[in-house]
Amino acid sequence: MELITGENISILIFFVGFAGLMLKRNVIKSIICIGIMQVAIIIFFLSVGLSPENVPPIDATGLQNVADPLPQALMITDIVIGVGVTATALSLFIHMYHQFGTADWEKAFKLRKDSEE
Amino acid sequence: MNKLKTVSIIILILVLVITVFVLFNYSESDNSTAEYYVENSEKDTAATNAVTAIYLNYRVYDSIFETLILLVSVSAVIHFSWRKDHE
Amino acid sequence: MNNILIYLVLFPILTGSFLGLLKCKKSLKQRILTIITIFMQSALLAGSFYVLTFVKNSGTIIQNIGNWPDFIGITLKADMYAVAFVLMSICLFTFAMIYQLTESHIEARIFSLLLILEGLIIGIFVSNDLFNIFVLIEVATIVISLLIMYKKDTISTYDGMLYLLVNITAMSLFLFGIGMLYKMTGVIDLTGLKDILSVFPDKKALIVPYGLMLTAVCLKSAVLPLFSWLPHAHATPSAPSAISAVLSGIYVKSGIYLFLRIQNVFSDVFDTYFLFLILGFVTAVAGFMLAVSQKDIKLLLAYSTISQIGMIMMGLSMNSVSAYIGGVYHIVNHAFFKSCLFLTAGIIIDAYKTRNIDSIRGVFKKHPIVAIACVISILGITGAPLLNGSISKYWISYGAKGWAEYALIIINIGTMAIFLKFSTILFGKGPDIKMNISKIRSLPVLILSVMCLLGGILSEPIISFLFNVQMSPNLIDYLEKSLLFFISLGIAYLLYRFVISKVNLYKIASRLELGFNGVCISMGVFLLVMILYIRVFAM
Amino acid sequence: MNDKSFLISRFIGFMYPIILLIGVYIIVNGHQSPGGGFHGGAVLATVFICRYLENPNQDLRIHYLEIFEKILFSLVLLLPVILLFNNISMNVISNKAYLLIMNILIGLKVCTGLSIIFYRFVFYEGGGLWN
Repeated sequence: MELITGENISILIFFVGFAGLMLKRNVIKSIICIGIMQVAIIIFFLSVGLSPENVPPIDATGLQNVADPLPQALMITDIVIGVGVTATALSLFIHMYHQFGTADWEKAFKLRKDSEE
Repeated sequence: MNKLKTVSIIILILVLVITVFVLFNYSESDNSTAEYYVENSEKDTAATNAVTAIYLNYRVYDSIFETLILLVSVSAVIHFSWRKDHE
Repeated sequence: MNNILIYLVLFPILTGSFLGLLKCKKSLKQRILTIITIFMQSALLAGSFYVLTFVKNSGTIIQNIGNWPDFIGITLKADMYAVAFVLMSICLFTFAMIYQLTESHIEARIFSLLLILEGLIIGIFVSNDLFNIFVLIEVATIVISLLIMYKKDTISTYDGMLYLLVNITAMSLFLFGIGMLYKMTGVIDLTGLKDILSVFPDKKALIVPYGLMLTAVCLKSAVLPLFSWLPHAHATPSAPSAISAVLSGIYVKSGIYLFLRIQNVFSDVFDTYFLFLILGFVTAVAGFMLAVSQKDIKLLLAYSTISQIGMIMMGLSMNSVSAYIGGVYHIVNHAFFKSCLFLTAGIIIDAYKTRNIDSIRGVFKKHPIVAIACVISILGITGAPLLNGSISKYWISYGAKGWAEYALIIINIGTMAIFLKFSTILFGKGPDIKMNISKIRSLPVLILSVMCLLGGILSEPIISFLFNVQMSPNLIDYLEKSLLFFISLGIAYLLYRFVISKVNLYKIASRLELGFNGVCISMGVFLLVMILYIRVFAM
Repeated sequence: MNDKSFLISRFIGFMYPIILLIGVYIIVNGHQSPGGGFHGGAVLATVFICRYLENPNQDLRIHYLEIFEKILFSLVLLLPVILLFNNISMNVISNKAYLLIMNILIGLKVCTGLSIIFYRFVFYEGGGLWN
């Protein structure tokens, strides 16, 4: 089976985003990495059972090898969730930046621990 | 210590990717639900675009929570972008 | 009334979104809010009782929304456990709202968010569609991250940011698992998945989606390596105590409920009971060790939630019916006494204006009602005889085999050590500050503690009412267990007297806390360990 | 702050109706051609963003938009509950009308939501001075 399919690429991108989450200490980069994982999931869903000669599912009641409409509908929901989550996370980050003065996870963590004592 | 941490994480990620690829050989599914949507989405919901038929008629329960998430994230943004001189 | 399940979910969300528009004078606003909440909660209670009786005599309701054929639309499924949890969460939300009504400064927005959260939690308990559960949990995450940081003066954005980002990554893993499952089976519905998976030819391919979904669910229900985000989210200074009661009492339970549903779906494919038995025990031990070393009251309660969840996880994965029912009944009991403890902690913090456990003393003298409620719920959580904690712990240990029995005793001793430390705030001579606690404020707390008492005394009728199962503990065993209770109480007292109050555990505990990268690394390691364990042992 | 630049306002004056037209087109026949409420709403939100580019100092009255959004949400919630869940007999015309109305409601709601988020970000974070 050929190697470059939608699923394999999306798995790679997903774990690239996951690695970014683990390695990067900047909060904005973590939010971007979550966005990358979101995109990987969307690619994965859309390439379920996809072949080059698929026809878009519009006005295709009798046709052959039509693209599967269900993942596309689910991904509309997932994109809007991505928008909502990123907007909340960014506005929260601005608040956090003004409170702690740093965009670094470790520094913010130390500041919060000192403020707790 | 930092160097060790990054190297170990990169190894962890590589092992994860390899295991996912190795274990990921599977049989394609005879996708019965997809055929149903394509065949009679025009009949049930009078929408030529099957995707709109799904997210507005078959799975409208999801779309309700879809719009709810927008409403809640808007009120979250308004709540978090509070300014000191606003009160 | 065939689609009552939909109304149960959507009705609070509709009133919640309208409530946000309420802009009027303070006294008028308080009256309107009380009327709306009382009307709403009584309607929901009546609806859930109707559904409970309906399910009791005619089996689980499976309802396709819009009556499409089987796996086409979204189906809602209300079986015995789901309806019991819905009833539990509705009456706990009622107490949280009554408590919130007596707050000094009332805003309509917090009630609208509470109602929306209530509708979402009922939706999570009742839904039978994986993608729908994913959407509901995402909306609940954003609502909770807003509720956690509600008080703007003592806002702690770090905990809220950590909570939001960790939960969003967990749910991305969950969605990736759903995608893989959909690719293999073409179905998103849980019942459909269960039938297809039991005859699925290639079991090896199922390991990765199962591992991904389990990591996400274990993070939501705070299993060992993945729980360090939970206590600070539940006990942030900027979260009103009604919210932390709701979070710790109910929302964590939706994580465990998800664990139940996914284990149920994958039960004929893999058996990971042993793994979760160990994970539950280790979580419980880590939970009570960290709880004992906390200085902040609410943090102590939040960490003790984690140790209780560890015990529930053990009960659920002991592969015996009585332990399973014991675990589920402990979920219900834990919801009651933990939210009662959180509400009392809220009252005490408002009265004493401090959260440090060493500087609060003499709660008994100041206001005895709250102290009595506190004592009853402490007895409940430690499993004193005649209280609901002892019944559920009795059933979990009834099903325990071999080493699990002793593990439960160790966990119980740990819980007692925590609440010995917690009960030091009750006795002794407190600072003479005037305490004006409005009667209505201590009402919900009192009713909750009475419910803990009732849950213990008439436990057989309650279990048969909630779960349709006849379970009556035989007397000799129960007496032996209560004897064991007093012995372990003595051990816990000795442990507390000589070890805990001497060693400064706080320094050790605060070093163990993980930052955001740490949680993600533990998520990756957990995923890898899960996949390898299933591949080698549980095939 | 950044004052009005001549070039942008001339060009936006020209682009403004075209974006509006595309947005409305995507929303209205969402059930025939690829598109629908969510996509069209996002395109319509750019109309509000053009308004910000037009005169960056003028804020949007967020309060009314919020009320408008909540009313739209309750309509989006009530319509399927009334029509679909109580399985009223729906022929072709009423189905098409239902889809059209739902698309328009969702489109307007997404447009108001995104523009509120945009204005809130611009005026209270970046633009508005945070002392």
